[in-house]
Order: sequence, then structure tokens, then C-alpha cells
Amino acid sequence: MSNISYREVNDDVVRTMTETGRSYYIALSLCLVGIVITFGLPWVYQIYTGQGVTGLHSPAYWGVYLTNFVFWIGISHSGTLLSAILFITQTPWRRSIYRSAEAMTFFSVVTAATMVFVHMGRPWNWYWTFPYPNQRELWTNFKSPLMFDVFAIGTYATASFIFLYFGSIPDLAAVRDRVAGWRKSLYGALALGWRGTDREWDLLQKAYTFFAVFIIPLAVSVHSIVSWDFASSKIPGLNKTIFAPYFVIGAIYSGSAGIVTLMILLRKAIKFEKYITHVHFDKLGILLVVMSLLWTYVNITEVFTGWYTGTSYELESLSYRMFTTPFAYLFWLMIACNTFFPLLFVFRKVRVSIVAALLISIGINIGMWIERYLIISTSLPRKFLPNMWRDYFPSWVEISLTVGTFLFFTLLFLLFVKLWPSFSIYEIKEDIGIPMEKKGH
Amino acid sequence: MKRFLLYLTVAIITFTIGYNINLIYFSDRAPEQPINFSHKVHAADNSIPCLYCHIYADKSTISGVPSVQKCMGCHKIIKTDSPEIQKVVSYWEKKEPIPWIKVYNLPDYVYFSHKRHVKASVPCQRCHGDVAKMDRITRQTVIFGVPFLRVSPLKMGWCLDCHKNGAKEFIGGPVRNGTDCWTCHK
Amino acid sequence: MLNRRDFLRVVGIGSAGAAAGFALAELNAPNPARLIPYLIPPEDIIPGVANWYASVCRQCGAGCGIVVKVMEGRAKKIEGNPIHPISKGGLCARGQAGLQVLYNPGRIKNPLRRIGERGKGEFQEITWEEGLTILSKNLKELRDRGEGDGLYLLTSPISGHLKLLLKNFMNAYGSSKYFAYELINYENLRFANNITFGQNSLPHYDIENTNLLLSFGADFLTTWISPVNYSYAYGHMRQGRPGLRGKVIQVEPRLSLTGANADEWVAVKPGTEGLLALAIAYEIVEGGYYKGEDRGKWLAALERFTPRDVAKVTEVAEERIIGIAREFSKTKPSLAIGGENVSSYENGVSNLVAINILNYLAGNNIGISGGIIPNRDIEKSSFIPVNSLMQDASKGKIKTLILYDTNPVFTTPGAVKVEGQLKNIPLIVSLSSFMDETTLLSDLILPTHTYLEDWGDNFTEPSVGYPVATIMQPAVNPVFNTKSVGDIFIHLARNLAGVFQKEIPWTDFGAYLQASWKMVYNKHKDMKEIRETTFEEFWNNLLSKGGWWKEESQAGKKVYISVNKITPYLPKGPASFDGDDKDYPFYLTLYPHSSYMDGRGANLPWLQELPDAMTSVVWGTWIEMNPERATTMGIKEGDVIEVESPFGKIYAPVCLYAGQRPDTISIPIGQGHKFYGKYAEGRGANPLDLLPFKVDERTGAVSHNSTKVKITKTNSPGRLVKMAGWTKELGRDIVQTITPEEFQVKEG
Amino acid sequence: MAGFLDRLLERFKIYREPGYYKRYDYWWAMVVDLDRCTGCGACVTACQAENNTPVVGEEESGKGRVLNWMRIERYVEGEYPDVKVKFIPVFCAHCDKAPCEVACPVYATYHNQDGLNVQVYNRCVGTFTCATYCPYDVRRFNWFTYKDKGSFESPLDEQLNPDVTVRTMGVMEKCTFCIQRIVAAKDRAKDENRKVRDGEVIPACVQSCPSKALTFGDLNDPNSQVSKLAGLPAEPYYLRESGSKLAKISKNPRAYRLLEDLNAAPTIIYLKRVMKGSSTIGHE
Repeated sequence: MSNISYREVNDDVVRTMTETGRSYYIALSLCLVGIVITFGLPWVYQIYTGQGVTGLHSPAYWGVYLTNFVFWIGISHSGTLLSAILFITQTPWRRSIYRSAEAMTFFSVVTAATMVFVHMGRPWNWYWTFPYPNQRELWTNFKSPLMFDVFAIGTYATASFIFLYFGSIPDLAAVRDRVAGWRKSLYGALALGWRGTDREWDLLQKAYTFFAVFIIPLAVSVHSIVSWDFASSKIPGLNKTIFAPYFVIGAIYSGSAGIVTLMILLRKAIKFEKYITHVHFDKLGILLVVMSLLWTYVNITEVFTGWYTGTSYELESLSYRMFTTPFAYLFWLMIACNTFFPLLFVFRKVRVSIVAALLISIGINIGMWIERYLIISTSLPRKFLPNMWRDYFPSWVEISLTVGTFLFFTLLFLLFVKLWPSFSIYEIKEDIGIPMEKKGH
Repeated sequence: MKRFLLYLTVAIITFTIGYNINLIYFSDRAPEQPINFSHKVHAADNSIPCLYCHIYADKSTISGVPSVQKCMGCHKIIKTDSPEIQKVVSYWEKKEPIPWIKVYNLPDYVYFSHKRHVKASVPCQRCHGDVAKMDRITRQTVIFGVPFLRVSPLKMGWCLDCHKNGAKEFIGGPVRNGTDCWTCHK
Repeated sequence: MLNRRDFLRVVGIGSAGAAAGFALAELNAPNPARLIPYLIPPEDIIPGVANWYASVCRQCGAGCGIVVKVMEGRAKKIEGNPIHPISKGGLCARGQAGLQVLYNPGRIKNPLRRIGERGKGEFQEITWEEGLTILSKNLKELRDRGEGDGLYLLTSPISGHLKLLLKNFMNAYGSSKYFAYELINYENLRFANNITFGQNSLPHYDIENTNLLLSFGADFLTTWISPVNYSYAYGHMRQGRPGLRGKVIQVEPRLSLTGANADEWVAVKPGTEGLLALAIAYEIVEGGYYKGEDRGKWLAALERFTPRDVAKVTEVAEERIIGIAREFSKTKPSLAIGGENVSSYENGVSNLVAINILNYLAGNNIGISGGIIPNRDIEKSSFIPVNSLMQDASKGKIKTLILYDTNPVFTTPGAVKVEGQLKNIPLIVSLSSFMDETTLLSDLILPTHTYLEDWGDNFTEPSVGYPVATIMQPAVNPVFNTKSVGDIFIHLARNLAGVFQKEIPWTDFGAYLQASWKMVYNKHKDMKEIRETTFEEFWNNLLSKGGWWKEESQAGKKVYISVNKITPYLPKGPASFDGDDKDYPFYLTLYPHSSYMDGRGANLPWLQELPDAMTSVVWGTWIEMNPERATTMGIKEGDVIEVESPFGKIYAPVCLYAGQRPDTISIPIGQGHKFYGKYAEGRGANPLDLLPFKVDERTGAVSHNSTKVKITKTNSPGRLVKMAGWTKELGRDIVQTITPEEFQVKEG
Repeated sequence: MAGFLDRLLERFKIYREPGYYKRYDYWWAMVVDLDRCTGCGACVTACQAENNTPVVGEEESGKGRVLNWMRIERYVEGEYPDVKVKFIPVFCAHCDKAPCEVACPVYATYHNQDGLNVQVYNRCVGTFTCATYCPYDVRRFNWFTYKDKGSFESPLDEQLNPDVTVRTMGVMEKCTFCIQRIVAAKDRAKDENRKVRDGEVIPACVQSCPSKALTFGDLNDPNSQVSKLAGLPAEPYYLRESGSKLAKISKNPRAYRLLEDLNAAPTIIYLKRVMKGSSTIGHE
């Protein structure tokens, strides 16, 4: 990478923001139209008609919406967490990918949050879930895992946004100095008057390190808390002590795979092949293998201990998930996607193959979506009283909204690429080293 | 452009304010009743007690409006020449009830018992205002001839306030289980 | 920042916005609610406080006492009258749903006259005056032509003073053609009881105090005779007597709700229940449990029915027959009853006679507590085999047919083709609250009150060992422009004048009822049970209590059954079924649905959505099949199959049910309405379409377990809506049980 | 140190308790005698009539969205011809350690002073969590505005009970033990300055039961029908403790609580059915 000059870096990044091709607008408008069709209209329909338009029923009161929620929270996991961990461990290959990864975190949290509202029976009363003083003496229930969620996700979204923002300040300043018009005032405001003095760099570094340390336990706690939504119930298949680590590992796993997918698409889309190279996919591939093994281990633990309890509750729930059509297909597809295919990453050849990495990472994400779907939709229909057993399958509204979340995420990312320096200019420069001085010696 | 945005913002904000002012302070104004009945004449000038006409107030959840028969009980002889009384008579002769317009309305999900409140000797005026001064029943206090602010907002916070503190005047302490949701909701 | 002009503009726009918002809120303001006071406040009514009116339930013939909760003139809830001896405060789902009879959107709102072709459903609204004039003009003409006997009146089997009034009317008119019809009836049972016990009424089966109940196909907990009372009795028998718990043995091919609650289920081959009873009888006599002098005669009469022989026919093991016989004789008191399922075979009467004699042979359980307590005789029922009515119709004998509360088009076997026969009748008048299949064919529809709007009374049969009369009083004002049946006839009588005025002088049915009860009071006022000194007091008590009953049990008389007299009535062999075994391999047993009975409840949404007790199916017809048999035929649950008998075919989805003999399929009666309001129409199939027309000429009862069928899997669309997901408990100890032995020990 | 740990243990236990009342004014409970219950379903319709629960129609029924607050479960044991069918009515058990109560983020469901697990429709935002956490599957959701869907088509709406609100779309609902009847009885009792008598409150299901399988009353009162039937001493607050077993204090050998091991402390006490061939008495 050392043959790239600093100017080139600046140019490349600013180019992504200022030069807008027709294909970008087409993608953007497709996204917008898609969101209206797959997300907006069905949601309005759902709000107007009621949750009855979903496939939910008694006792399967949770379905695809919560699957999506957990999935997107999971995706959110890797970005910031990975960035923070790699930052603390001073891993050099972090630098060219972390900005997008952090953005991914923030956007997927936002996407996940939309699912909360979509899932609610009376979303117009959303603010009741926040504790605010009122004359009616109504308060929120801090014993509820959902209440933990409100705060965990709120904190996580805030923290990851700040983390993203702090890291971007020098770049925003760099952009500010190179653009004109409304952009100049926008980035001028965003850059908070960054001048690049030593003191500023020093403070930024300190703040950034602080957040990096802060965000690691936070990220772990967020997904633990999300898992407690399920694990603190009494329901067979959900009430598992392993769930918190299982979810955290699953989240990092799916998040990492998400990064791989995203990076491959991004470098292609904005022609950043020279910044995101085989090196990155090589390292990420190793990470995925490790996570895959961890995930498999936890998954086996979950299934094994459930099976070994020998209670009718666990056995029925597990056999419904693993050996009953159509869920058995999904289950074994998930095992294939999450346990077996990622093992191919053991081979360096696979790791550095962009196509293979893309396919496997997409596979992992499909697998992880299925994992969450199976956890919810094979546990609730098999609760304690067999008389109430009834299968759950999503309705067209739920499927449509699920597609909509992906479009929504894409839209956010498209806007991000255009409005935000999606690669860290100053850190890529660090990566390049100091060519001028080197030349001098 | 900038200016237009400003105007738009201002318009939206004031629109909302205007809408809500009406909703909160001016809704349920004294509607025109089918008969120009004056509480002032009955309750103040003639000192008829409330329960004489609203006979169910200490027996039931609802207080009840007097039957036409009740009206005619007195007005067969009293003030029969008044045009308003003649309206009553015409209802009576047509054997039709008088379609009064409801002023105090509670939503379906509220359980409110007049009986409990009357038995706890909460004066009617506490919630219904000084009806003895009203020619036409109204939920507003009148300041300098301008109707303003409702006597009772009939909102949950207002109810709770009395259940916690105000009740001391009547029962010497907060209402037992008075803040339990199902005390007032159904 | 802002210059003066801008500021003014902002102020202007701001105030315009505020004004617009204010105005919009004003426009959006909801219409004010109205406060409508009473014109004259009714005494005893406080708005917001419920009033309860005692009345009687007419959802089936049992005559349960009910109380109706009325608030502001609207019926809100029906509950069992806690002091009523039949209902004892309980009420079944059908009774609860009486409110939906009253407030059914499918009710006929005004009198109607047919304008289009018959059966097309084109009617014109007319006034009551017009409607009654049309009818009375027709009746007058008919009588003037000397064809008074051409007036036919067909009702459901009603009791009480309404029946008397109708009878008086018909007598005064000069017609003897007053008949009753209902699919689910107890005529066979009455007849059999007359043969065995010498009384034609239904006796009181004292399930409450019995220690062993041997029930042959009597689903007494859901539909048979008086389910609410029997349910109470059942509860009392099981747990109401400390240290004593009665046992129930249920003999039937399909495990009914009662069977599910029984301790033992004897899955007998359809049609052989009578033989099984005889085998038990044989064993009782043979085993020396019957000690009468005529033991030898009995043995001779029963010798063909040894348990060994009967075991082969009935597919019940010989030891089991002997065991039941011994247990039945040893346990005191014990009680054998024969129900709907048994009486609906072609040889229903003989089956019931065979079952009845068990009570006699096993220590004479008749007239004792825990056995059969006979009631007083009642007048001969006016029940008619619907075929004779149809013959009259085809011969043109029926000039005018008045129908009340009966729906023969729906409730007769398909082979009768009632619909076609009715075409021959010049004038059909339907007194009905609902547009049903029969009403649709009528020329004049006079909508009647439902039982919650009407006066009436009910003399309960069977009673509970003492006479019970229940008063029906209007709980609410009529919802629609309807009239009481009694009022219609009183009005007709007034229109017809002459002799009617003498016979039926009353102004309305309420007055008639009161006058009739005054007669009753005057006749009986010296009885010690009547404490009231004036009729007014008596009447008021009647209304507030809900009726009158003696409240003490009659000691029944012992009976003697002579072998010679009874022998000709005993079953000769298994019941015969139409359709040979080869082509039609399945027995078909139909049973009244626990909620819709013979179909009358199908228009009540609450009942449609009440899961069937055994299968949990809602909103449709299903066919119950043995799971193993279905598997061998490649039929899965939910598959729509074609059921074909020699007389017709229907389509319905299969519901697998382990309590079903492999050689039998069962279908509930009640769905498959063509016209009966939006909740019933086009839903499910009417299994009566499969039936031949077999009727016991002596009783008029239609046999609905009388054919064999074949089934074919089809690919037709159809759905089985089951509420229960899974019926296996999977060792989760959900419904925990203890054995009778443990129970005895623990209760000590 | 030990004292500190004890205190900690106490807090540890208390935190997860959903209740706020150490003692209830009344402790409404129900006893279901399975040996009397015939499974006829009268209670289900009675409940529907009393509580304005809508009829949802065939389509929605097929999706498992009936709104009935109670149901009769049926379990079939064995194969033909040795088939046993068992019935059990299941309603909200008003658990003293209700899983639903800790689950709701907005306190739309909580335990009130009468030992009732109440659902506040107005407060509900519809997260479904309570229904998901409920081990008995007794919570029902308003998937639609049933009024608009024609569930109370005129004049069927005349029947609607004015003491019970018609729930709006998007809120959870469930059996209330006919709280409107409890409120009315308490109102009456207050007029006469006394406590509610045993047998004064009869929920619709209990009232309708033809075989008298259901009994309702106050567990605080040792002389009430329920206390006697369940064989319980006065104020059996032991039942609220974690891991409490009904069999330990009940004098009735037939008494049990449904899924007692889940430790939700349900207030509905079932009496075992007496049945040949199978026994679950050894499992305690």
C-alpha cells in the first residue's frame, strides 16, 4: 500500500463523496421506492389494520419481527466491537475497514430499532416505554428484560455513534477543507473546528481510547441483554443459561460476516480495491473460522444439554427444531452455513478468494438469520401445554418488512457513503506510513 | 427557500398549539340544550337539592337525568306560561323523552361510580363546578363573561390527585387502593 | 435577524395557523352524546344497576330455569336460576347463547309476504295488520268452504299453556291437525317406557344418587333430555357425597363426552346394544341376581342371548359382559339408561326396552333413589312422523300449513324430500324468528318473539321426581317488529270472531297466561305446598322465583314387568342397516352436535366458535374416523372425504379420533344450513342428506343411525379448523389423576 | 458476614418477586374439581358472554387467534379401544409469581391488592412479552379492531356488558376472574360496611358450570369454600414462596397446581380426576 500518496488518499475519499454517478442515484431511488413498497406501505397497513396481518398467533406471539431485531442487533455487534478490540490491540489492518464497520453498527442498531416499533401492538404509544415523570404516576418496569433492552440499545446506539463520530472528526475536517458550497458549511459544523493541532490529536486519541475500552463491555452486555429477553422466560427452548454467550458469539460471528460482505460490495462499488486488499479478507477469514468454531461449540452445548435434560419440554422443542419439517431443513441448512462452509476458510486460498469470501459470508448471515428464526419460531409453538401447540409461519407482511429492513439498511449506507468519509483518511495514511520522510533517508 | 421554511415551521407550530388549545381548554363547551334549562333557577333561586332530580346519584354509578314526569311534577302548576316550560309540556304530551346533550363524558374504559363519591360526601360541585351559578350547564369557569378553562379536566392525573391528597377532606386520608388501576379502569 | 416585515409576516402566519388549528379541532369535535331520560321512570329500575328476570330457557326441551340480567332494557347475560330444581344455577353453552338468539342479526324484522317464486327468497315487508288479515281471510275462506281440516299446524314439541292455546284454537277452528316434530326426540323412549313401566312420560333418572350408571349411548352430559340437570347430578354422583363415588360405564360405538367422563367405555358394535343389554340381563337372571318367582320364564325368554353368543355379535368380550352384569347387580343402587344413540337405530324401541328391563332385573331399581323415578303420565304426544304429513301434502289434503319453531326441511332425512312436498300446499305460513330453510319456502312469514321477549310457561318433562313448572316472562321489550305466537293466535281468533271469541276471549297472551295460572291456583290453592293466600301474591312469587315446584321427591311406585308382555318387544337381532357390507363398509352414526343440537344453534356465533368438546373443531362439519383405520386407507387428518350412502353423499374433512370404532364413522348433525343467517349459511355439510327415511310407525321417531356408508378420499378443498394443537399429554402431568382405590383410601 | 449474606439473599429473592403486597385484602382463588368437570364448555361461552370477547370467525380461528379467555384442554390417552380422554379447563391462574408481570416493560400487568393478576388495557403497548412468558398460554391479543370486523354486528352489540370495556386493537387481554363482579361485590360490601362474603363473588364460568366443578373464593378466609376444598389453612402465604409445594400443606390428597414445578405459584388449584388405570399420585 505504500505506493499510494497522501493526496491520493484524500482524493479517493473525497471523490466518493463529491462525485456522484448515475448508478448511485439509481440505487438510491430504487432503495427509496423499495422501502416505500416493502416497508412503508405494509407497515401503514399493519398499523391501520392491526397485528392480525402478521402470521403471529397464540402462543407464537413472537415471530419474524423479533428475529429481524435480534439479527440486526447481531450485525451491529461486530462493527464497533471489532473496531474497538482491534484498536486496543493496535492491529494494523483495522484501519481501512473500521469506519464502515462502525457505521454498519450504528445503522443496524437503527434498523433493529425500527423492528421494535413494527413489532409493537400500539406503536403510537412508544414513548411509554421510557420513564418520564407524569401526573398519572405511571412508571416503567425496570424488572422487565425489555426495559433493560431499551436502555442497553439506547446506550449502545449513542455510544457507537459517538465512537464513530469521534473517529471521523479529523476526516470531516479534511473533507471540509476540500469541498465548497453547502458541503463546506455542513462539514464545517461537523468538524467542530478541528485544526489538527497536537493538543487536539492528543485529546482525540484519549477520548477514542476511552470509548474503545468502554464499548467492548457495552457491546457484550447489549447482546446478553437481548438474549435475556428470551432466556429469562420459562419457555423450553428459550430458557437457556448459555444464551448470553451464545448470542454474543453469534452476534460477533454474524457481524464479522456482515463486515466481509459489506467490504466486498463496498470496495467494488466505490473502487477501493487498493485500500481493502486480500490482507483484510485473509485476517477476517481467520476471525470467521474462529467464530464459527466457537459458535458451533456453543450450539452443540445448547442442543446437547437440552437433550440431556430428558424433560419432555426440551425434547419436544428440540425435536421440533431439528427433526420436524419444515424446520429441520432450516436447521440443517443453518448448520451447513455456519459450521461447515466457514471451515473452508482454513485454506488461505479460500480466504483470499473474494468470490468465496462473499458467498460464505452471505451464507453465514443467512444461517444466523435462520438461527434466530428457529430459536423464536420453534420454541414458542411448543410451550408447556401441548393443547396450544400450533405452528408459526410468517405472513407476506412480515416477509415484506424483513426485505424492507435490508433495503433500509442499504439506504442508510448509501447515504453514509455519500455524506460521510467512509474510510478513515488519517488512519489509512498511518497505514501507508510517511513516504516523504522515508524518501529523505 | 430559507424564509419559506421558517414560515412553514411557524405555521405548523402554531397550528398544533391552536388545535390543542381548543382540545384542552375549549372542548365540551356548554352546548345548547333542547330546553333552555337553568340550574341557577332551580338549584340557587329555589334551592332544590341536586339529589332531588338526579335521583340515582347515591344509588348507582350514574347519576341520572330527571324523567320528564319529574319535570312535569312541578311544572304542571309552576310557570306554565313560560315558552321553555311549554316545550317540556309538548315533550310530555308527545310522550317523548327530552334529548339532553351530555356535557360530562367519560370514555368507555373508565369505571366511575357516582354512588361511591356521593356516599363519601364529595360535594357535586367538586367536579361539576358551581352549577348553581350556571344558567346553562357548562364545564367552564367564566371570567369576565369569557368562558375559560374547564372546571374539571376529567383526566387521569386530576382523578389521582384527589384520590391521593384531596380525599383527606372527605375520608381523612388517601382512598383505599385508590391508585390501583382497576379501581377506576374497567 | 428578522426584519420588521418578516416579523409581521411570521405573526400573521402564526395567528392564521393557530386559528386554522383551532377551527379544525372544532370541526373534528365528536358529536355530543345524548342523555335520554325516562319519560316515566319505571319502579325498581336504577340505571346502571342490573335487574334480573326469572324465565325459562327454550334452547332445548329440558326447561332449565334461567335468570336474565337486564340493564337499561337490554339483556346482558343469561344465567341458571340458582333455586330452580332443573338447572340448579348452571346453564349450558346453548343456554348462555340465548342472548344471540335475541340479538341475532339474522332475525326477521317485519312480517313478510312472498312476492317472487317460492323458495327464491323474494319477500316484501308488510304490516302486522296486513299479515294477520291475509291469514285470517284465508282461514275464514277455508272454513267457509268446509275444509277446516285442511288447516295443519306443525310446531316443535312445546309444553305449557301455549300448547293448550294452540289446541284450543285448532279445536275451535275444527281442525284436528295439530302436530309436533323434532329430529331429536324421545318418542321411542316414551314408548319403551310405556311398555316396560307402564307410563308414557319420561321418568326421572336419578343419576345424582346412583352408584353405578350403565349408560347405553346416552350422551346425557351434552344433549340427552336434560343435560344441565344431568351434569349437576353427575357432579354430585362423583364428588358430592363424601366417601361415595358413583361409577359410570358407557356403552357406545363412538366415545362421546359422556363416554370420556365414564370410568369404562364399552366400544360395542353399532346396532347391537340391545343384544348386549339382553346378554347382561341373561347373566343377571342366570347368575341368580334376579330373585323373582318368574326367573325361569325370564331365563327362557333370554336363552338366545347368552354372553357367549352375544359376545360374537357385539364384539364385546364374554368376560366383560359377565363382569358388567355382576357389577350392575351387586352395586346398589344401579341404573341403566338407553340414550339417543341407541334409540336411533331402526329397532330403537326394542333396544330401549331391553335396557329398561335391566333396571327391573337387577333388583328393581325403579321407584327408588338412585334408580328410575317415574313421573306422572302426560297426555299423548302430538308427535307426528313427518312422512305422514308429507303424504297428506302430496295428496293435497293440506290447504294451509302453519309452522312454528320447526324446520322440517333441514331436520328430516334427505330421502324425505320435504322441500318438494311442500310445493303442493297452497298456503304456508311460517311463525319464525329466523329465515331458515323451511321459512324460506313459506308464503307468509309472521316473525315471532324469541323466548326472552315472550310470555310462556313450561312443564318440565322429565322432572326431578316432583312436578316443576317454570314461567317464561319477557325480560326485554321486543327488539324487532315481532309478535308473540300466543298473541298471533289470539289476534287471529279475534279476526275470525264467532266461536273463537268464546274459546279465546283474552286480549293478549300475557293475560291468557295469567288467567290460566289463576285457574291453576284456584284449583290447587288448598294444597299445603301453596302458601300464598291470594293469587296476586302467588303470581308475583311465581314471577320472582321463576316458577313453581313442590320441592319434595315422590316415592315412586314399584313396577312388575311380565315376561310374556315384554318378550315381543325385545330385540330379535342386531339393528338392520341399509347398504350391504361389501359396498358400504362403514357404519354411520350421527349424533346431535353438542352446541347446535339439530341445527338450530348454528346461527349463533358463540356456539360456532365454541370448540367441540371431543375434537375441538369449530365452524364446520367434520367426520370422525379411527386413526389406525384412516392410516390404512391413506387418509390424513383434514383430508376432505366423500361419504356416500345408498341415498346421498356429502363432503367433509376428516378428524382423526381414537374414540371411534374402526368400522364406524360419526358425523355431528347441525351444520350444512342453506339459509339460516350469515353465521350458519354454507357452512359444513348436513349429514341427514345421507339418510334413508326410516321411521318407527308407532312413535314417529326418525331413525338416524340406519345406514352404512363408504368413503372415498377426494382432493376437494375444505378445512378442518381445530382448536387443540396436540392431544397427547407427553408425561407432563397436566391432568393429574388418582385411581379410585387411592381415592377411597385417601378420603377414608 | 453471614448476616450480610442473609440480607443479600433476601434482596436477591425479593427482587424477582413481582408482587407489591405482602398480604392481600382478599386472595381470590379458584378450585377446579377435575372429577366433576365434564368438559362441556358452558364456562367458555359464559365467559364470552360476560366479558365482551369477540367472535373472530372461521378464518381467524384457524389461525389460532380465538379470543376466548378460557379454554377446555383435552388430552387423549391410549389407543382404541382403551382410550381415555381427560379434560382440564385452563384460565389465567393469577400466579402469585407471575412470569408475565416481570416481563411487561410498562407495568400494564401487575398484581393488585386482591391477589389478582390484572391487565390494564389502557397501559398496554403490545410487546407480546407477557403472552410469550406465560406458561399457561392464557393471554389473548386484540389482533384487530374487532368491532370494525363485524364481531359485534348490530344488534349483537346490544348484549355487550357495560361493566366491561370493549378492548381496542393492539392490546393484550386475559381472564380477570370477572373483576367487574368483584368490584360490584366490594361496592355492595362497602355500602354495608362489611367484608365480601364467601360466595358473593361468582365469576361467570363458575356460575355457569352445570356440574359445579368450579368454586371461587377467598384463600385468606379458612372457612371459604375454596379453602375447604383445597384443604388449605388460613392465609396460605407459603404457596407464594419459591419452590413451594401445594401437597405439603394441603389436606386434600387430590389438590395440585398445574405445572407447579415452574414456580409461578398459580392461584388456581385443581383437584385430580379419579380415574382407573393411571395415577400421578406418586409423582409428588
